[in-house]
Amino acid sequence: MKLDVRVEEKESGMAKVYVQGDVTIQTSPELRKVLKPLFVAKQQEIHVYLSDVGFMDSSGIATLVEGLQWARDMQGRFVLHDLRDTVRDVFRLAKLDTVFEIAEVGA
Amino acid sequence: MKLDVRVEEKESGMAKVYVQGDVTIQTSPELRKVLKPLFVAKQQEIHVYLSDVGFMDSSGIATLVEGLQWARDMQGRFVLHDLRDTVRDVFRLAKLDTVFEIAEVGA
Amino acid sequence: MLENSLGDSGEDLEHSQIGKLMFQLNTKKDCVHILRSMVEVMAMRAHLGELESNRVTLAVDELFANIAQHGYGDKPGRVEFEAKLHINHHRQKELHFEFRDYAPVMHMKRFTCGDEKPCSASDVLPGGLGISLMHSIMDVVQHEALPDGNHWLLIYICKSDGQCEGEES
Amino acid sequence: MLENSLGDSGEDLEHSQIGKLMFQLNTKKDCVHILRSMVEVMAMRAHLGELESNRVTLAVDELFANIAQHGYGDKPGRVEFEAKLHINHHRQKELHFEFRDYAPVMHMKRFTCGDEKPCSASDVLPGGLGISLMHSIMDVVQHEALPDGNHWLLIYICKSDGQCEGEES
Ligand SMILES: Nc1ncnc2c1ncn2[C@@H]1O[C@H](COP(=O)(O)OP(=O)(O)O)[C@@H](O)[C@H]1O
Ligand SMILES: Nc1ncnc2c1ncn2[C@@H]1O[C@H](COP(=O)(O)OP(=O)(O)O)[C@@H](O)[C@H]1O
Repeated sequence: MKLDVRVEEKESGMAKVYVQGDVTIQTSPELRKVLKPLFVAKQQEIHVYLSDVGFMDSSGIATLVEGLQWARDMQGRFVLHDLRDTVRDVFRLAKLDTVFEIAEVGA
Repeated sequence: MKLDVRVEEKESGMAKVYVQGDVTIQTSPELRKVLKPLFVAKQQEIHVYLSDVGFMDSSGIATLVEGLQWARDMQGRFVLHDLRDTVRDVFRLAKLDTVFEIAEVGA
Repeated sequence: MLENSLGDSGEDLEHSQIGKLMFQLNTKKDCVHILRSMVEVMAMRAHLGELESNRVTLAVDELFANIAQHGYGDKPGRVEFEAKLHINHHRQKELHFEFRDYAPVMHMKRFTCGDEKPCSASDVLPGGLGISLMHSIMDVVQHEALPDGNHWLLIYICKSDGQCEGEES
Repeated sequence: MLENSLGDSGEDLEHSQIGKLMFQLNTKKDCVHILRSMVEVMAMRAHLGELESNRVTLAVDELFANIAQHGYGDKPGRVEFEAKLHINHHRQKELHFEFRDYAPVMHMKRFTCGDEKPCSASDVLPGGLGISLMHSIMDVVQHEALPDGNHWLLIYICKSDGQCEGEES
């Protein structure tokens, strides 16, 4: 019910975002609030870790799609890590599993 | 909603029980089913690990109380480990926090 | 073992009120949490696997989100929700989810599918990811405009015989 | 900011149906999962801390368990549940939980406390751990015998001003 989002910014222009909880219409604004500033800062890579996300709905996906757009506009990399089977299945259903860069487990 | 209970039996007469999920009227019979055979086997020590239990109600506590009774009858040790704050609070409310042997974190 | 036939409509797995879950909630967004646990319980009663259960939960979540955001424009509003398990004439298990809202009547004509023919993910207007997911998961998405709101029925037919034909209780 | 006074009974935090959560369920044990998520949502709206929220959830769970086990003897039965947030005359937040069952009337006389005076953990008959926990957590435990069942009201008064007096959205 609560979403925890934690950011680690590296000097190298890389940011790691750790997400914990369900990403739904209730909580996706919090994820957006954390990602937004990263899109304006001079990042080259944003890595989002989703191992602690058990449920994600279309509002969560829509929020991550903004990361895709940022990556295209800024020639950056927006990478999703450690998707659970249930979450990966939703990306597949949305036909977005090939659009996003989804890292292999542990990468 | 689902309860996972896993047992490791050591040759030394010691059994470790790992519990994961909520222990409620719905799920406590499963915990009981696992503990029961340990009470008849020749164990001297039973250790129950509760770090993955976020919620426990009186049916869960009642199930563990059977372990206390076993320990008294058989001069065995029945030890609870890694209680979360919420679960520990319920033991306190029930005035059972001093009756059970509750190991310090990491013990 | 399933004796109470309900005539043409097949059989409800459990009698009358018992077995149905009914819920009246407002569209405050924190209610998705409750909705989710209700759908999870129904999915478990139908013995769905983890992925299937997650999909059904998602579809119900998306309809609720739409009612909250587009129907009620993010202001709190009343919603009645009902969930039940049903056996159809082919002896397949079906999960039925119904919503009743009192929001302005929605015009489904804007969608190219759904009311009569099933939708695939690509059938739906761009931007409508939620609606599209819902249609691609559910076997039936029915909408009925009422004088004072909307009635929605989602039906999920349990797919894999092995997974769905277990005993419930 | 809380304008709609409801006369003598104080104020409901949100108007009429909206803000209330109503739930009709059967006493199948898997429903504790749903009940728990409903209480968690209400506790969050009242800005309770983690321990407080867990206690309130426990008390509601215990009453439901008793209705299911002792009221209905573990057979499925109908229960209506309602949860709401209320502000009393001392401007404290209260969480109200009501159950209505259609089980045999329960005789609370067997308990030495509860209906009129509050219970402490030691007041209650031996064996009654659930009932005792419920009484030690809740500020009011009211039982009313009806011609065809029971009505139960649990009231929790939010303890710590700091934790409970926040805004709800
Ligand atoms: N209950 C509803 N009432 C009115 N319009 C709706 C309702 N549900 C969906 N819509 C319309 O369908 C569109 C697509 O919805 P959806 O797939 O959830 O995408 P999104 O909500 O992200 O726009 C919405 O933008 C809205 O115009
Ligand atoms: N809804 C109810 N209807 C009838 N009797 C009840 C009800 N709730 C509780 N009781 C009685 O109160 C006793 C104590 O209940 P409880 O504290 O839950 O302990 P337990 O359920 O473990 O016996 C029960 O054994 C039962 O006899």
